[in-house]
Amino acid sequence: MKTVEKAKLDGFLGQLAQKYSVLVPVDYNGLTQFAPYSQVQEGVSKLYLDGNVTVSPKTVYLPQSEAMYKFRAQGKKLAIEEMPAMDKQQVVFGVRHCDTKAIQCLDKVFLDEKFEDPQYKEKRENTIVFSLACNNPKATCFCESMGVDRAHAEASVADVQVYEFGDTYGFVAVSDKGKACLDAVSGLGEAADKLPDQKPQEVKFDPSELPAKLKGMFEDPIWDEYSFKCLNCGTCTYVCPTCHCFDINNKIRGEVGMKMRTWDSCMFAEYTLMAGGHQPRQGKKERVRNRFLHKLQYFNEKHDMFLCIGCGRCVAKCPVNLDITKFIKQVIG
Amino acid sequence: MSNNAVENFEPKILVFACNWCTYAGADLAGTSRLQYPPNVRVLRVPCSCRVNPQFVLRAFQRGIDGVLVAGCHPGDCHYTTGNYYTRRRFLLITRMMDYMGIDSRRFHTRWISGAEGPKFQQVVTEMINEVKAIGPNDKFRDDAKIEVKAVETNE
Amino acid sequence: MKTASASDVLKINNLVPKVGVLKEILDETPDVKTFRISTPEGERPFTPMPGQLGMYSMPAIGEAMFSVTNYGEDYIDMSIKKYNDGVLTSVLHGLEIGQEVGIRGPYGNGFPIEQFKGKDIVFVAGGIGLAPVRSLILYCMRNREDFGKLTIIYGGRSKEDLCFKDDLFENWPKVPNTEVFVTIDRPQEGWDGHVGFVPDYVKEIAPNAQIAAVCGPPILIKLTLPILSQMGLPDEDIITTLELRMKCGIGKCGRCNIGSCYVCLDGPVFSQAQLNDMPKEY
Amino acid sequence: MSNIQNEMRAVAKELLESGKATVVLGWEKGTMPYDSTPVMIRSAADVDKLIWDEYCLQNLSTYLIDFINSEDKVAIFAKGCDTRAYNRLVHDKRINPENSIVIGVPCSGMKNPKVAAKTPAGAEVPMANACKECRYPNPVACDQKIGSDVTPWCTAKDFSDVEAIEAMDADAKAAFWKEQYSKCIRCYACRNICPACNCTNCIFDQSASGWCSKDVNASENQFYGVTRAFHVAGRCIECGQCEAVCPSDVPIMLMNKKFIKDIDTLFGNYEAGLVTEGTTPLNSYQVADPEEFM
Repeated sequence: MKTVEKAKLDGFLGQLAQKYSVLVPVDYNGLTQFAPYSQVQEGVSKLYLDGNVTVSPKTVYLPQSEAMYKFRAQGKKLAIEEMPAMDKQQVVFGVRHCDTKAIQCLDKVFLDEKFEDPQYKEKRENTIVFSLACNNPKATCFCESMGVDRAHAEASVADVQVYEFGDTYGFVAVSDKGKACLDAVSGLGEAADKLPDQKPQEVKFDPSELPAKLKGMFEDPIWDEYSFKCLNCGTCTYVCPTCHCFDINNKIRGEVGMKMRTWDSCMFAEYTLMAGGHQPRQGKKERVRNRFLHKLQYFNEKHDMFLCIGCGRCVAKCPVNLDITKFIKQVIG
Repeated sequence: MSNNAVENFEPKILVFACNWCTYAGADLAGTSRLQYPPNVRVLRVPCSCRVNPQFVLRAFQRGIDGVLVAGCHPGDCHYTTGNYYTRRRFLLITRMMDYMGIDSRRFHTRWISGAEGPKFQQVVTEMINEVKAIGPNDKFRDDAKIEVKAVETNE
Repeated sequence: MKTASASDVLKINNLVPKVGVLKEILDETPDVKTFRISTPEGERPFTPMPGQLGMYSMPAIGEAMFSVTNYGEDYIDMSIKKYNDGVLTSVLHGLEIGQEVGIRGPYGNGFPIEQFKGKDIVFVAGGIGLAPVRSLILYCMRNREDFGKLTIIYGGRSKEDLCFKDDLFENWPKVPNTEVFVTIDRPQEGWDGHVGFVPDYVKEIAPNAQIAAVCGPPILIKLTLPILSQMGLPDEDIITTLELRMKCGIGKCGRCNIGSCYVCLDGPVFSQAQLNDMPKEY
Repeated sequence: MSNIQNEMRAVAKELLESGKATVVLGWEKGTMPYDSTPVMIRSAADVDKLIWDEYCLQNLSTYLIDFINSEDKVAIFAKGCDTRAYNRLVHDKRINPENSIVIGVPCSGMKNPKVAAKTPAGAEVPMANACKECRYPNPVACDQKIGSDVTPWCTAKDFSDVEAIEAMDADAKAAFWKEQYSKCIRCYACRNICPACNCTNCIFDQSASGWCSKDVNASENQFYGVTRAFHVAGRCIECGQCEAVCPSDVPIMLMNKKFIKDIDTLFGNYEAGLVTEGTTPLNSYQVADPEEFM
């Protein structure tokens, strides 16, 4: 295991930043998210490693607004230009284990054999993930119940495993990309491989029966009970690391324009509203039901894994405390 | 921005003109051969009250340097009272613009009747000069620049 | 500079359309036009299976899914109904020959051809719903020996609203072992054919078929499916199509799901048996 | 506090058992100690779920919108600000006063759950921002009341935070708002919780109209923020729920309060949500309004 003293982390990240675009978790005026390390160097944001960030690292692969292609529509002519390729590999430092699992969920969708998403794939392949194990889970965390290994990050996503010990960080390369990246940094210490002490999580349950149980519950009164207080805002979906629904929009400037892929939320009326006015999911009940079932049943039927990884963001950030863990526990019984 | 760029700066001014008065006033300015700089784009609205504050914000967002909302004098509204609502609304938006850091001298509301061709000329000219002196608007802008290669058209 | 061979495996970005050119525009009815689209090089943009979809766009206006009703050596045909409050369809109807548009596809599952083979088929369609069904009818006619008797039952609001009149009255009746029944909703001067709604007409004709393909307005589908069941068709062999709001067309953007199915990816063609298993949320 | 809680349960029980109400909306304890969350009670057996503590921040009046065409008779518990919200909604004809019963609860100010989430257990948690400036802790209108009125701790509107922004120079103001609105993730929680944002069809749900872009950047976000503030100008009841639910901590009330301040200065002091009829400042006028536009 390679080591870096916490006090020298800036130097470590600085070295990486010379070769890669480095993204780190930051506190930007009270909002925690992933941002370029240059923001920290310039003092715009503060490095934030005390807990997981509010806006998950899905932004690295699926930004809230992303240009898909540009076009020029002039008279009868149409030209379409694809966006330029990434010019540099990037390093994402401090992705928590739950979020690496979330990226694995996104892979199922965007790296689907039939229709691969090249923009997503390009970012996935040119990103080196430093995944940081959590020693002190929050009261809202339930990742262990959702199948996240708290000792080892999701191997298909993480390139370097990071552990926190007292005043040092320990690094273990997991992939070749990660090893090459670590080898390029000088001044690292050496230590024997070990695991940090990790506090147990408070919320615990076994969700394995959930998909089967939920299959018969489409018309259950539980949906009225849970959905009544929902505001139909998009907070849960936007802070969720696995929610990946998007909308395709225009940005027009005269004869030229840009197609944008922007996050969308199944909580919004516009999401399913058809041009003729038909609305298949009328209100709170239908939308909450669709969201929960997508996470806990539908995705499972398609990909044999949950679309919820237990980060607890929606539990912590929901304006009305609509708690998915409470729902899960009630369904399991 | 260099001084030179500011000196050569030609502001874009958007005028929301009430159909019943200012639009006729602008027309009168034209038929009377009154000269004013070509920096204005006139958008005809049924009443100054039709101008939603969002129209103004959108204009600034998309690259306009100054906005003029012009309607009938108080008491002369074609719809009796529309311009009184306009007045309340734009007293607020002027202050909100200052609060947002956009120089409120970029935004004017004026009462210009159909007979006031010279007033239209004067207001527009003064406004262009004023905005020229302040310089281009760089606040609240959505700066997306989209560059796509030209296409050949037969038209 | 490309840093990894990321996109080399799959060079096509499925969300970025290709440029297509309108070669021909045919007026089918007062509010339906058929657009014949080629690539600027004069090639067929893609090769669809019957019932598959294409994403047709005017990039500055919008993008929507339409079924590909027919294709030829160097073109695909899409028939589109204009809706008065539909922004995109109104613009499309104003286009002229030579206009360049965006086109991507083919998407969706299409009709299960193998399942239709060797069987007597009844096709039931109303209004613009004939467009997807027509792709299947044409496929059956091109491979005539693979299929049994073809019964086509089609209805429109009036005789002007009947799509593909040449096919209905000239071409298809001449195909061996094929019957075409056409009806309009209300009596009309100059119309001596059948008058009445499609589901009733299906009941009246009671075609002897082993499999059915149904497409039309939701009310037509809703009323016709039980009639076909009563005629003894098993749920697996009653085939229909669904439609929901779509954006990406490739099962990623999320909104067109019914349970764990995405209409754009796993549909739009479903059998009655599949529909029975899905939540009623469409 | 516990007396009020007991009374709440007793009132709810009586209403449900007598059939005067079929539904009671109150608060129950949520996931964390600082979460008190809405609960819908339909059976007298469940009234013990109801709680009253220093985190019952959320306004329940807006849920009455869901019941506007319902056969249900709905009782809600309402603090001072919630009763103003109730009036606002009745004024906008978005709820049915005939099928609702408002049970007023005087409030001594709620604590700030966002601060509580970051504070170690046991430490003192400050009041929620809007509560600090509250002038109406007692219900302004209700069908019945529990507990006794408290003495308001503020008598005049406090615009010191707005004035602090006004005192900045233009560049600093623009930079401040750009910084704040670049945090917005456009989840629309502020809109959906707001009792004044009660339109059946919001312009920000119509992206095809071209009015709102789903593109998320500081400019578009601020366009959303200012537009929303304008739409609630003269109607905002200062409950501060928008700011309380914002996952990104955007100071939304600073926008709303600016309009309140200007309306007071220009058109005379106005208190939203005290009446259920008549005009609001932006749908009325005085011939003698200030004239700056000759």
